[in-house]
Amino acid sequence: MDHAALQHLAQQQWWIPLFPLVAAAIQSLLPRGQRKLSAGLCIVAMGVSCVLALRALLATLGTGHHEVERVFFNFTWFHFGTTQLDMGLILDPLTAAMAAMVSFVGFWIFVNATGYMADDDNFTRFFCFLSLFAASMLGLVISNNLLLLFMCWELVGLCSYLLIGFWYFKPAAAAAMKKAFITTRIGDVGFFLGILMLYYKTGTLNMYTADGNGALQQAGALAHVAGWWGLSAASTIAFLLFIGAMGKSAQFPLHVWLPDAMEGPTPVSALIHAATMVAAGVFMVGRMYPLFTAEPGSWVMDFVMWIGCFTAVFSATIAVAQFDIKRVLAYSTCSQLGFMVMGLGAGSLVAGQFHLLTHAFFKALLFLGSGCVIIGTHHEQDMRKMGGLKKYMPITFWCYLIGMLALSGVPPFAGFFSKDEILLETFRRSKAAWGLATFAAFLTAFYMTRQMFMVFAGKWRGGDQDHGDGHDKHDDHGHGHHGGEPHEVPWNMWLPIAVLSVFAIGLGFFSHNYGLYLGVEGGEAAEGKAIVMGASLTVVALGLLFGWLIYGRKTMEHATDEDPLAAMGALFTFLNRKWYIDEFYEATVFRFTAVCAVFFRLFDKLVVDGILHAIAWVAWAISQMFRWLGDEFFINGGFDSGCETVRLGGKTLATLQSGRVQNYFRVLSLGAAILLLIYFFT
Amino acid sequence: MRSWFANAPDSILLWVSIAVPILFIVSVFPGIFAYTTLVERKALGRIQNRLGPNRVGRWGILQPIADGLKLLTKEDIVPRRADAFVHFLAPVLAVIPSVLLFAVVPIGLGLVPVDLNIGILFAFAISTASVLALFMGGWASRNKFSLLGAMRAVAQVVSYEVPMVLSAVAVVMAVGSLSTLAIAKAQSGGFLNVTRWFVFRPWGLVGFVLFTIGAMAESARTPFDIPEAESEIIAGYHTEYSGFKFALFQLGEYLASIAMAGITVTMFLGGYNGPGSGPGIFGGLISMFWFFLKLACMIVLNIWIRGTWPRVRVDQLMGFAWKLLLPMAIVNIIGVGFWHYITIRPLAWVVTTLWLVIWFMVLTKLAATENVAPRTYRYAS
Amino acid sequence: MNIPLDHYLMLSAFLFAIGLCGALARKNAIIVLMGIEIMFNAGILNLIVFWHYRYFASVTAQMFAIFAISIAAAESAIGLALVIAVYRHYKSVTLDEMTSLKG
Amino acid sequence: MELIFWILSAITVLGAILAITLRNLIHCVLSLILFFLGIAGHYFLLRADFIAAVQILIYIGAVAVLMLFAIMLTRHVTGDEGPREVLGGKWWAGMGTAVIIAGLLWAIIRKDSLAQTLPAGTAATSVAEIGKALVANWVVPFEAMAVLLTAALIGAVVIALEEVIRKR
Repeated sequence: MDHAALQHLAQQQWWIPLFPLVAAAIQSLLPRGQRKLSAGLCIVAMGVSCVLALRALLATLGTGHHEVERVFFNFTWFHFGTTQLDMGLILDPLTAAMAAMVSFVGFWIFVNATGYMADDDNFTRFFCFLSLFAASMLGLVISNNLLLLFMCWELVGLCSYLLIGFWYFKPAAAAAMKKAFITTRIGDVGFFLGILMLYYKTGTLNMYTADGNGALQQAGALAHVAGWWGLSAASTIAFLLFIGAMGKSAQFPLHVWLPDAMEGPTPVSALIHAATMVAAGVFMVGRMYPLFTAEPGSWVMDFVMWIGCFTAVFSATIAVAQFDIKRVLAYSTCSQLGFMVMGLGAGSLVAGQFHLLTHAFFKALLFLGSGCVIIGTHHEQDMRKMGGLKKYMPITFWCYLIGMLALSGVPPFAGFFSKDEILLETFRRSKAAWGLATFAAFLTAFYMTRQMFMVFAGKWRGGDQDHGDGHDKHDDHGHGHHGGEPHEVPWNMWLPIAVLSVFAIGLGFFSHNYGLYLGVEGGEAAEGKAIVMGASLTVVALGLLFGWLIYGRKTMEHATDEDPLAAMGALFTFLNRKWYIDEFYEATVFRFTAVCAVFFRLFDKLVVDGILHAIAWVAWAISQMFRWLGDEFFINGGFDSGCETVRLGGKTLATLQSGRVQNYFRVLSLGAAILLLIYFFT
Repeated sequence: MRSWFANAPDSILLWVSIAVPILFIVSVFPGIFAYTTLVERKALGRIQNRLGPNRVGRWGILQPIADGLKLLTKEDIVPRRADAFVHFLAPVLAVIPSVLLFAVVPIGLGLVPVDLNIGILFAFAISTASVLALFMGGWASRNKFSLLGAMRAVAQVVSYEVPMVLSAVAVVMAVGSLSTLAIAKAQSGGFLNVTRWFVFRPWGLVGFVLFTIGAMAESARTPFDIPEAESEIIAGYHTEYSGFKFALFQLGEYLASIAMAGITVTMFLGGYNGPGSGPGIFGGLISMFWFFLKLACMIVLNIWIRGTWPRVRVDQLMGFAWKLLLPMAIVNIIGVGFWHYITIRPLAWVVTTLWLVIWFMVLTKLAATENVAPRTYRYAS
Repeated sequence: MNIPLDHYLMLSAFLFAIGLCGALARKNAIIVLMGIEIMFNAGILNLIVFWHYRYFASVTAQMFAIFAISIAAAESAIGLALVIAVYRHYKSVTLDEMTSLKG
Repeated sequence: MELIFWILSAITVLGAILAITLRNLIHCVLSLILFFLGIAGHYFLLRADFIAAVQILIYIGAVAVLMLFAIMLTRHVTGDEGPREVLGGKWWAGMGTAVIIAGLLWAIIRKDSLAQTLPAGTAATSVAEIGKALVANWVVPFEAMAVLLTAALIGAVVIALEEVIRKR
């Protein structure tokens, strides 16, 4: 495709988010009974978006040049006095691939959701939010302007808030929605600071402009401008932006919201974990990559890598000890996001972004699969009460198996290639990080095997009585009948996972092409390739083996059985309670706030009130003293009135806080008058 | 004649140019008011199958004068505990805004007392002020029914003000000016000076209907006369008025109604435009003829509606304004936008008409109140 | 028209002072709100006066006046709603009787 | 013209003074309307026609009516027994401050060289210009105002409704 045609296509990019957006707008007005219309509208809109995104993808694929074809279209949004605010759309390989992925995966998630939510009363509301969610993510992907990106970013946050708390009548869901919103908001502060600083330093929020003065085009120049903390401006901005990405993509200190987000309906989890919310952070880092790499040798890249690495290992360990089927997947998402971030930090845009794409497919597959399992077992989420589902749900089983193998990194599934690429890049950058990441890969294989055996192998344990463990968070909406035989799900639920599993198998083979497509040279250096590949193959094999040894040879008999790993004792509890991170926050941040509150209350009570009371008390004490010392008959009256005067003084002081609006106003205007006097006589 | 004017000193010209319109307004429109009452009584009589006034003069033609004399000579009663000053002020203030309204009504080609560049806005601003007179009258009488009537009047006028102004916005958008003269001018031309009247546009028709309803409600005419509903609150805010003060209230109300009719004519019915209107003395006279003819038609329309429609309930009144008229006025504004931006006329016709019709159907369906329980008649069943 | 600028400024200063006096000295909440409205109006009058005498070609002052009037309208709506709410609670609109925040 | 200015000023000041001194609240509001009218007249005199119309429309048509309603809703409907004590306890503070501010403003006006400025050009700003400015360069404040008014509308309703909801 020639440049002019691409340019035209870039101008038309806004159609992609428009369709889901319009669908959401229409659905917000639909009556609750219009379930078919609502779902149909949503799916059709998403399908159209998907077609458009694929067309853009094909167009960028067809360029065939070796250098990156990047077209953008900027326009003025509005004037603000003398300054103006711009908006921009972009079409480059990064955007095109991402938009195609989001719309495609989103489309199938929507299809699956029609089955998952079939019994819910608020079906139309759900699809309205879902559509808006997809629209804002697509808007984020196509924006060539940080302001637009930030707006869509916040919209994504809002939609996740609404969807996580979709069953807001459940206290856990209501808490989770708030947690997600507030935690990501902490990161957003950093992001916003980064945007402000970028605007301050470059004077524009457009990433690329035709005259070469876009924010990212100036990254090289920014590397020579001083920033904060001894960094260059570029690195400082990159650091601040990365804080935003940490919140959104659930990196270590700010990861706490992601597992709790499981309180939302499962399609939402799939959407959040695969295509939209968490992808936004990694995508943003990828989009802003020139800023990250502008200053060679700054610690920001190392910081990014180590955060990613730590998150990868840390969440993988937690995932080992969870019993909730979705929670295992949630921590695995955290871990995989850690891999992506680590890849980006290690200096490879291609590795991080490619893993984002492949991961989106198989994680969506896994989540939708777990949704199928949950529906098939009548809203059961505790893996201990499953088992033997292979017999009852064969299609789900095979698709889930593919997803699991892809996530574990078994060749030739997609996860193997993308993860391997990340490990290779990390190996070049830091051997220690590589070692940890390989350990995380081992854990990944292990906990996925564990999950497979617990859910699909052995015999059906759902008939057992509840054992009140506290882990079972049933969805007690709709028909909450437990204990029936599991059954296969309807076609609109298994078809999406079947389609996605095709991609989970095949997508990995394009890793090399993707690198070329993004216009990044290299990736062919053989140094360490054999070691890395050998190591990762070994650990994956080990992971599968251990998984089989511990969970496969002898499957659980009863839902009340101890987990074999529980033999590890305190360590297992430690992992099961997620390293006590929530408790840690509870003990530090919340406690700190509470202590502050108590302190200030005491301050108010002791110091402010105390001074007044002290005045009165001293006066009272003095008067008492004199009463004892002096002759009550002679000087009683005099001292009484003296005390009275002092007490009145205290009272007078208290009346400053009279609670009368007008008194405050009077003082205010008196102050104004004094200011005027000063102005007038000087 | 002309040369005499030309030679006259400037100050005299100034005063004459100020005095003539004022004299015209003060003399002609109260006359129209007087005979409107007569026509109204006659027409209502005809509708109710009776004769109406026919004793004073031939066909009762002197009836208004007799009425005026009667009211002038009647005893002026002020309730003992009333707020005498406000009680006195209210009827006076009721007339002033109504007269001021005529300042921006063009009664012929170029014949407008003041060509303000904010003409329409001025009209709305002034007409809002009239509600204060009603309120003052109701409050100062120190009578429950007066006060209730006043409160009803205020609520009603404030509610109907909104759709009325918004339906006028459509016209203002189409013309691009707030001046009444410019609005009238924009409707000249076309076949026989008729086809470009705004009422012959889809949005104009909707605007006309909305505006007429709003104007009727604003001057508290039946079917929107709940502020003075006899069966409920005696006579509303003018329960305690008699004699000439009562006459002033009536005068103000009718003048406002006539002025609003004049503005309706100007905005939607082509103003002074009609076959034969144009520049020059003759064309100007014809233009005046058309204006007053249309004004008469609007007045008759008002009377006709009054004679044939039952009074609405309070909740119906408010629901009608906020649920149907207001959204319809907003939809109409968007319709004008379509009209403006679609340059292919037939397409614009189709799109605008469809837009308005569809929304009208949707809104009428949404605004329908079906949850009102059927009325029970305790002693009549 | 040859009225000096300072006539207008003095007028608006007077009005401002009158409004301030009303807002400070009267006990009735509604009158206090009225006093505030008077002060608002005095300020807006200043905007228009300076526009007329100094920046006649610019549209900025009128913009400010429009926005100030809108804000004043919003403020009085909220204020009066508060007065009504307070009245429901205390059965009074006398400001001196509302001393819940007394320290 | 000067005569008109003096008449208008007298009306305005009179209205303002009456508005804050009368005992009867309704009379206060009526005087306030007089004051608003005077201000609108000043705007006409200063050739800000649009602002004058807006002043009448908003202040007299909306704010004053709102105040009348507020008075009606916060008193016994027909009985208008005046407040027992018109002035607040610290009335002298208010008076003193107001007088100081008035004097100072006066002095500042005398001090600055504003006295002999003559009116500027004659071309009035047309309504069309104002409209265009509102939706072009001033669109952000305009939209912000829209949001503010909506928020105020909802807020006012919520505040005034609160007790009713609680009773249910």
